[in-house]
Amino acid sequence: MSCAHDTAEPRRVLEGVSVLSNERVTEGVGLLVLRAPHVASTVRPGQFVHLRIARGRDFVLRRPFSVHRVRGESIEILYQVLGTGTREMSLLEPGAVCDLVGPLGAGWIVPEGLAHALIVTGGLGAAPLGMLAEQLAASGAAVTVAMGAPTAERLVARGLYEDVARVVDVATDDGSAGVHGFVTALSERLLGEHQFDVVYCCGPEAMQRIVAAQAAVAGVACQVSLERLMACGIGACLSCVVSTHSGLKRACVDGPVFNAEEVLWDSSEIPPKH
Amino acid sequence: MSCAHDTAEPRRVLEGVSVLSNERVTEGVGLLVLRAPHVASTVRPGQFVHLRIARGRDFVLRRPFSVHRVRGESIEILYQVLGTGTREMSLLEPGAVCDLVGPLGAGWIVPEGLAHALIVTGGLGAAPLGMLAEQLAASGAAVTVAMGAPTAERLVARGLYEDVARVVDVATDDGSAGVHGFVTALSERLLGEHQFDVVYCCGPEAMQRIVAAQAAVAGVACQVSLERLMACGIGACLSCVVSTHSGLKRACVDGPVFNAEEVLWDSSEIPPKH
Amino acid sequence: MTVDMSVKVGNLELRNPVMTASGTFASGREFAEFVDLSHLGAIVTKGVSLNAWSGNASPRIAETSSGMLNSIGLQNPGVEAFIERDLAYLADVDVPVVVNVSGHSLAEYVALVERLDDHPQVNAFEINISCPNVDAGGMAFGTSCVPAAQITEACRAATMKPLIVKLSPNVTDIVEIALAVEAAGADAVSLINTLLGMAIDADTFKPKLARVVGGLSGPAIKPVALRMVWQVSNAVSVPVIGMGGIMTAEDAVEFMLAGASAVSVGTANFVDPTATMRVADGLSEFCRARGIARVSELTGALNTD
Amino acid sequence: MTVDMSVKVGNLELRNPVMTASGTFASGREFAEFVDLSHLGAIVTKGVSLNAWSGNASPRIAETSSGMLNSIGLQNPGVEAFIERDLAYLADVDVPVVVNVSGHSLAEYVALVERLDDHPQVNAFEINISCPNVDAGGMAFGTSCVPAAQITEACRAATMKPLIVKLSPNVTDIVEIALAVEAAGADAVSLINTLLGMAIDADTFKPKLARVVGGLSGPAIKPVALRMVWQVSNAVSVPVIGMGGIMTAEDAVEFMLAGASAVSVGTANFVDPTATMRVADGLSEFCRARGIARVSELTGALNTD
Ligand SMILES: Cc1cc2nc3c(=O)[nH]c(=O)nc-3n(C[C@H](O)[C@H](O)[C@H](O)COP(=O)(O)OP(=O)(O)OC[C@H]3O[C@@H](n4cnc5c(N)ncnc54)[C@H](O)[C@@H]3O)c2cc1C
Ligand SMILES: Cc1cc2nc3c(=O)[nH]c(=O)nc-3n(C[C@H](O)[C@H](O)[C@H](O)COP(=O)(O)OP(=O)(O)OC[C@H]3O[C@@H](n4cnc5c(N)ncnc54)[C@H](O)[C@@H]3O)c2cc1C
Ligand SMILES: Cc1cc2nc3c(=O)[nH]c(=O)nc-3n(C[C@H](O)[C@H](O)[C@H](O)COP(=O)(O)O)c2cc1C
Ligand SMILES: Cc1cc2nc3c(=O)[nH]c(=O)nc-3n(C[C@H](O)[C@H](O)[C@H](O)COP(=O)(O)O)c2cc1C
Ligand code: FES
Ligand code: FES
Repeated sequence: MSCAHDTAEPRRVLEGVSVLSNERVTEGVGLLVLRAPHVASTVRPGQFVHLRIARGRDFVLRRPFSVHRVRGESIEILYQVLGTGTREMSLLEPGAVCDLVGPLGAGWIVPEGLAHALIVTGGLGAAPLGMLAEQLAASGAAVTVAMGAPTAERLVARGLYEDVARVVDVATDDGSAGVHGFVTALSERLLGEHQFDVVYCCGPEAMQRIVAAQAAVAGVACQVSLERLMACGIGACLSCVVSTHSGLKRACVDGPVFNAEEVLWDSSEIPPKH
Repeated sequence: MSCAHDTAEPRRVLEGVSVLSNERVTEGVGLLVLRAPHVASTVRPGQFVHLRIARGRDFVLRRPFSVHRVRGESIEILYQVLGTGTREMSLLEPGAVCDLVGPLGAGWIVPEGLAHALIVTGGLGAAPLGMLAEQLAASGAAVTVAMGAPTAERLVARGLYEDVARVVDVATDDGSAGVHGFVTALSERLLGEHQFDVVYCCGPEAMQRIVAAQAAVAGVACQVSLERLMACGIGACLSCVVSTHSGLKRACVDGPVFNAEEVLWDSSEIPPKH
Repeated sequence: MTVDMSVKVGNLELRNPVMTASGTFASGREFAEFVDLSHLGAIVTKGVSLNAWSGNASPRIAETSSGMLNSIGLQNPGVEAFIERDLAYLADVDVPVVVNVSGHSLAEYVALVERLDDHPQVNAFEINISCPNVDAGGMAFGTSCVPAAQITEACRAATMKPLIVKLSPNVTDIVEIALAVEAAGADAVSLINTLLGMAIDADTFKPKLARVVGGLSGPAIKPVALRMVWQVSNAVSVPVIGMGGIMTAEDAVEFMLAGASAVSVGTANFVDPTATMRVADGLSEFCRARGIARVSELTGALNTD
Repeated sequence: MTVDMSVKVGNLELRNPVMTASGTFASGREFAEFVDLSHLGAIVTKGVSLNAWSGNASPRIAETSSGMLNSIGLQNPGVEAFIERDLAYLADVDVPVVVNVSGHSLAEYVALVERLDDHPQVNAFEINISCPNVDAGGMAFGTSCVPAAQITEACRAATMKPLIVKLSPNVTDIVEIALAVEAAGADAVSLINTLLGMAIDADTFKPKLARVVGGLSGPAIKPVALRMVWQVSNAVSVPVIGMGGIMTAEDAVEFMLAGASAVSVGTANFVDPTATMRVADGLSEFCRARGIARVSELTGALNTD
């Protein structure tokens, strides 16, 4: 797998956007649809936008969100309500205007001739992989998905994956859907059963680390998407560093997608809330 | 005229309110109607509410506004867009919820047996006198009004006064309605022509000062309503002091209405914007 | 589960850790319609001086981003009027009273403490050596160790009641000052007073405050206040009363984790006259929800590894 | 009416007064898609040191009310990489370049200035003696007069280029430090660097920054910054570069009225990558609307009576 990003990065802009819809998906999760023509037409799977949720000086920082799907001139953000910003986000009404900087970051890399990909998601980790799954399927590649979440309802975007993937295996912490337990049990089994060209993984960092190790054992290339606190989102502030074998990298421009074997898993991950 | 406030002050509360309507009245002026049952049922003319315009920590201070009129469970605020808070206020939509502290302050005093009152307003000074004019008229007293504003359109609440007053004389800076010039020319003439029991005055402090002097010359008691920057609105912080013959008084509890002869006109007024 | 909300600040026993910040709550009367004063940890009165002070010219406040500036300048009618009006009122309220005292000179501080010392309504003193809004004395006493220690020592000699010294954040090293007043006999330190700031009206080219500069308070200063509470509480052994931008129970928790034994709610009283109760109730609920039996367990419980 | 937007900061001639605050704009390249770099007053680069520094552990930032904390800790690849990558990039950009330099010791500062001095892309130096995020050196140099003056003097001897000294707000008396560095040969002072602060997560009982403390920036600190710019500009005769929470053109006007000859936009770049241009354009519009022919007329024009 090549590590360089094959095409030139799309131009990053400050884009004024408007809210087309903002619906509750499940407890604490919403789907925000924004009219954002520039990002919609240029974004690549795994890239993100840096969203300014509210005017005023209360929120000094933007909030980074992956683009989940693109439809025409609109982009979809699947988000979890965690803190002040996402709570405010859940109150955005259709017609509201805000702005974002995007598209940002280095997305998933699709190696030449990919035939079969394994996608492993944990919780909201399903968000940044939606667009990738769609594009892989459209290109004729086989896609197998392993999804994990605390409960059946929280298997967000399951519909999207079932539409495009050959197989969607699920695991829930409470057993309310699929296997009772962690998604890492599924990925371990799937890696043993099939021959994949690449594993794409997103979810809590601890889970990504395990999947990365499983892929390494299986000898399959693995890409992960890492979350870091981000001030600028464009590579200037160094708030989002990730330790790698080639030194400190910025998650906002060198990532968020990293080649798993490059990552020095460390303690700079964002601790999960609750 | 007695200086003490005749009845016990109504209980001050922190009241959750909702926006019933918020309409533009003229360029830069709006009328906000709030559902506020407690204040509506207890407020007296000349009192004010301390409004929290937006949640979040952006606005650390509330904003004081006179109650212009009361209708059932709702109160009306006539406001001018001046700065950040009132700009935000002009964006409030019906259904929005906020909160206020009120009713606050000492209102207009109606002396026993009042027969004929002169009300003098300058610009938004028409706001805190609306409820008073209505109540005086309802009690059978004669009300004469002198209103001033930059232009005809900015003679806000003119309709209210015309409904309840015997005479409404107007002056505009540009001559677009009534006399070309300042309202103080009207008040001077009216004080010469009629015998008033009291003058009620609100407007820019420079104008109130002139009217107070005119009333003193005419030997008529005069009450003015003074604006000061207010943090607490309930007498605790001492940010709103007014110099009087009996020392520093707090505009939020000892005022905003003062007996004009008590006031030591000084430089602590809020300078008019632009 | 009921949470033990009581805390001790030296010899001062408080029902709960939530006090009022001096100058933002008068002597309580103005807030009696909004909160039950007897449910407060303590009332810290507005600053009082020996003689009447008229304060600074107006305008005296300005709003800033997440904060406000004030240059009230300790306007107060002097100690005799304070005794007659404020302490008399507080005699009927079942709440510990901390009197915040200020002076233009060491002698004034001492005379004031002596005058108030045997008054039964006074449960403790808070010595304000950190007011940025008076010309003589005020912050000047609180920004270097020697005068800070001298005032503390002199007040200490004048009273057996708990002595809290209120520190200024406008210093290079607040720990040094805290250690100096501790050595001089302070039973507790309270921090922070306001940060010296300024606001300008770009339209009129004028300062927003008549005095030009004033004290910054509110959520804007919370990070500085937390840092100082943490530094000081790691250095002194007397209790620390933390304040600066506390608006919610979580804010209060943060100050306690940083090392505060009690907290004061200041500017928040202006936004929400029920703020003290909201914070106290929220603090108790915070502990209950987490199975914390005594609120005092929060003090210094910051996990830094 | 066209407004003359040019200003002089010592020998440095700027197209307009809007500079970038060190550490918030990298060396400009990251912002080139958003603003025309050649329209800036100057680019002040991120802090550079003699050898590579890896900075502090993550998390390195935390949002606060109207502000943010950072504890980046001057992560940078060292001066050689800086010359190769950043200065080489800037060679093609028509904009004055101010290099922000840091060291763990006086010798490091001097070696750094010497290394960069004859580089044609370097138009001036900004000596950072005020970084609160490094253990050795950093702010320690900037919080007392003697080391501040020593570093200034030593750097002065190492270069003829304009020397700006960046001051720390975490001091009792910033005027004293400003006067000391002026006397030691600084051509200008810039202020303020960040206020030392801290944030705590009440949920986890942990500090929000791995380093526990960090530097507070953004609108929250503007009142403190304005006050210091006003105090310093009234005391020194060298030009003052003002910064701290500038988000809009009005904010920039306020700093100039307080005495700044030029301003720097920092945290605002994170919220709005076009902030520098927005401020510069707004400043020109502000002057035009008021018939002010030269933006430099704003400097010190505060009306305090
Ligand atoms: C590249 C990238 C893509 C992301 N995509 C998604 C997505 O598609 N859906 C989704 O729900 N979440 C996503 N996140 C996480 C999302 O950014 C945070 O949940 C969000 O910023 C929390 O904001 P808050 O104001 O509610 O939380 P608060 O805790 O109040 O925020 C305080 C600060 O911490 C930051 N922060 C808090 N949690 C996180 C986190 N997990 N990651 C990054 N910053 C954080 C905030 O941005 C803010 O600066 C992504 C993060 C990154 C870095
Ligand atoms: C008792 C009283 C009654 C009032 N009644 C009315 C009314 O009925 N209609 C109306 O339009 N206005 C009224 N005002 C003035 C109104 O409070 C201000 O116009 C408003 O606070 C401006 O807020 P802002 O955020 O738009 O201005 P900004 O300038 O952004 O506000 C900054 C700060 O200054 C204060 N402030 C600014 N101007 C004034 C002012 N003129 N008076 C008091 N505080 C001010 C604000 O409250 C805030 O604390 C009254 C003022 C007082 C004291
Ligand atoms: C209007 C006002 C008046 C104050 N007066 C005093 C005072 O008299 N004595 C004193 O020690 N502190 C005084 N302070 C400082 C506060 O007690 C407190 O230390 C500071 O405001 C920080 O807390 P906060 O951010 O919660 O307001 C005053 C603060 C304000 C805002
Ligand atoms: C992320 C970040 C990094 C910074 N790095 C530096 C630096 O390397 N050198 C320096 O002198 N100041 C540094 N600063 C301070 C800024 O240059 C500026 O002085 C401060 O942030 C105040 O301005 P602001 O409020 O506009 O951000 C940094 C600030 C931030 C927020
Ligand atoms: S968020 Fe600023 S460098 Fe990545
Ligand atoms: S506004 Fe606080 S005393 Fe009047």
